[in-house]
Amino acid sequence: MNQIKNIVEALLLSSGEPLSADRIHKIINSKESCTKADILEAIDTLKIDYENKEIEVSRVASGYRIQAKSTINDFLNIIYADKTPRYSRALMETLSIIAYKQPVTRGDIESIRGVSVSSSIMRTLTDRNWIKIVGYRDVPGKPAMFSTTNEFLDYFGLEKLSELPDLPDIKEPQNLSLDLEPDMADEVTQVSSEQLN
Amino acid sequence: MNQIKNIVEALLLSSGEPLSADRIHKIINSKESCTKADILEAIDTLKIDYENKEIEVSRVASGYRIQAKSTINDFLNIIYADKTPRYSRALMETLSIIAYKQPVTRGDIESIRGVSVSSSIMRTLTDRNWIKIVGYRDVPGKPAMFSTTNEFLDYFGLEKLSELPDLPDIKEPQNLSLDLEPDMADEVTQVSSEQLN
Amino acid sequence: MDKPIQAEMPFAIVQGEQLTELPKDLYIPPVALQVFLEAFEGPLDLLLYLIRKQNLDVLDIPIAEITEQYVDYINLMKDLELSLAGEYLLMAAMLAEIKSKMLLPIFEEIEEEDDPRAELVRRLLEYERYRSVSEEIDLLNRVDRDVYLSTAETGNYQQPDILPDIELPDLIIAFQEVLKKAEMYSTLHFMKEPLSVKERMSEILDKINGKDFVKFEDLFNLQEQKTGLVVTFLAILELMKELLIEVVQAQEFGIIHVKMLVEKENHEPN
Repeated sequence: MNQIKNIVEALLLSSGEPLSADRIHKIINSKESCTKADILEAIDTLKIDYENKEIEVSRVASGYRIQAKSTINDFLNIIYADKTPRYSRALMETLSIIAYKQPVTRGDIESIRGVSVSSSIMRTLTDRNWIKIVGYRDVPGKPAMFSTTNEFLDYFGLEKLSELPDLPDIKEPQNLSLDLEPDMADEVTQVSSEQLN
Repeated sequence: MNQIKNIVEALLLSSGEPLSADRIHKIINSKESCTKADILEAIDTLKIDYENKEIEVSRVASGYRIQAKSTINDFLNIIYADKTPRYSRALMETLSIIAYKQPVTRGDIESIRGVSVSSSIMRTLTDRNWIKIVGYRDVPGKPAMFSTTNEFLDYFGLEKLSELPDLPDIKEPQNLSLDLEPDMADEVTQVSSEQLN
Repeated sequence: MDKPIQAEMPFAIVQGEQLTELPKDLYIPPVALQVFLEAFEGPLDLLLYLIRKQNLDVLDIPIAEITEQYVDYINLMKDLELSLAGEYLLMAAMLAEIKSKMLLPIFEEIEEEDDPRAELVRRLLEYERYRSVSEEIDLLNRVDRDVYLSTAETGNYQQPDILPDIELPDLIIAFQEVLKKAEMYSTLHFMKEPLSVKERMSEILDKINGKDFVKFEDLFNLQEQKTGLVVTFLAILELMKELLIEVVQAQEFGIIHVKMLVEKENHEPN
């Protein structure tokens, strides 16, 4: 059992990407008979082992990974000084629209941002494997529809899309002084037509 | 002391590059007072800690790093086997044109696909021993003519080219014939030069 | 004519004095201003900045004021010869349109119509939602900035050189794709002859010769495939370029008419 824990640890450290419990099970089981429960137990034991250490097991969208605890970020910042990639506001806005409204076309993004989407931003997002084409919309020109990937969630340390910050509520332009009444009238009409159906 | 060992471990795991004892000492000493002897002792203790694990501390030219023991190499093979690369559509199309239309020049392939053929595709196919140069066409520039090889047939378990499946239900464009006669291939060249005019 | 003059918004205050236009003798390094102006992510972003800067309510934008300030910025960018994205000019036009609609006398019936600002407000609010959430996402713990992954080298492990596998059906599918594409090209090639632009130009000239005006849409034969329609359109453009015909539209969204610039009879000797 201890042996399985050690293999899981070594695999998580050397796989170069997060590994799900299923995947770890498949990999180890191909050589040494083990159950998925063994894998989950090994991961739990690792978590306990690491409690007093400066590393931790974290769970993200594509699986488990091992990372440094933020308590030693001050030291690591010295090593990584200035190597942190920066992303422009335009890129973050584009990425946010794709994340919350997926699947979206470039046209959708453009109509929200009010400016054309630069190809270099889409390429950066694709190269980083944060977005991918998931289909083509059935309208003239068959534009590609983009969604975010698990790697996107991994990068931001999330397990699923629902963990993203809440999108602020729409402040309804109904409050515009001029069209308060017609809107109320519309609502009444809708209700009555609904009742008819 | 235990704390220093844990920081050294986390730094070695997360630095992304080997760290010398001097460098580790400088980094940790910037926040927490310690001696270089403390660092060396921490590394020695880590080595003992890892004896039963599947990772080890190794010393390389630029310092210390943590690596997986070779005992888990079999598992790593499985992880990397899942990452089998795939050939691009451009390469597949190029190969199929050479297979069905051989012998062809790069110009022939370009005029059929409507885009230029990248040198890296031709190199990949040559490196894989799937295509070879079988001669030079007697036109200005003496372009090389490519054909598929016996290794190509072997790869697909075919004995001869005529065993390549016929393509049903596709209306044959007039300037593209499935015949493997060289004079037909010449026609392609003529078409492409017409298109240039 | 007397009319109240609206005070211009100063864009800078220097020693207590408000500046409403760039002093001619003041040298601002173009790079500095460029950085400032390029900080905007588009017309919506710039508008939100103008509105927020003055603590105005997005839901009740003083459109005249904002339009003026917006245009000031646009002009500033133009003065500095900064390349201006077309979207900025489009927004200026939209603001002007809203402004003119708001100036229309309000009759009872019109009062019940939508506020001309509604669409702009909707877009501003929608954009602001994503802009603000993108700032939150920017603050999430991310790899290489807030989270450092722990990895072990695979020092004595030689990653096998794996070559991609292909199956025979993959190869056949690829060639079918090639054939489909080639078929497309050959069709175009084939169409080129019967539908040459030159020929179509003569047909159009024949059609409008001797008539005052011909309706633009009458020049198209709807029985034709798309290629045919495109050829007709190209022919019309070519005729315009060669100054043989004139295309006029009397009013916005009105019928487009085509007229010969020089009557054939006058043009031809005898």
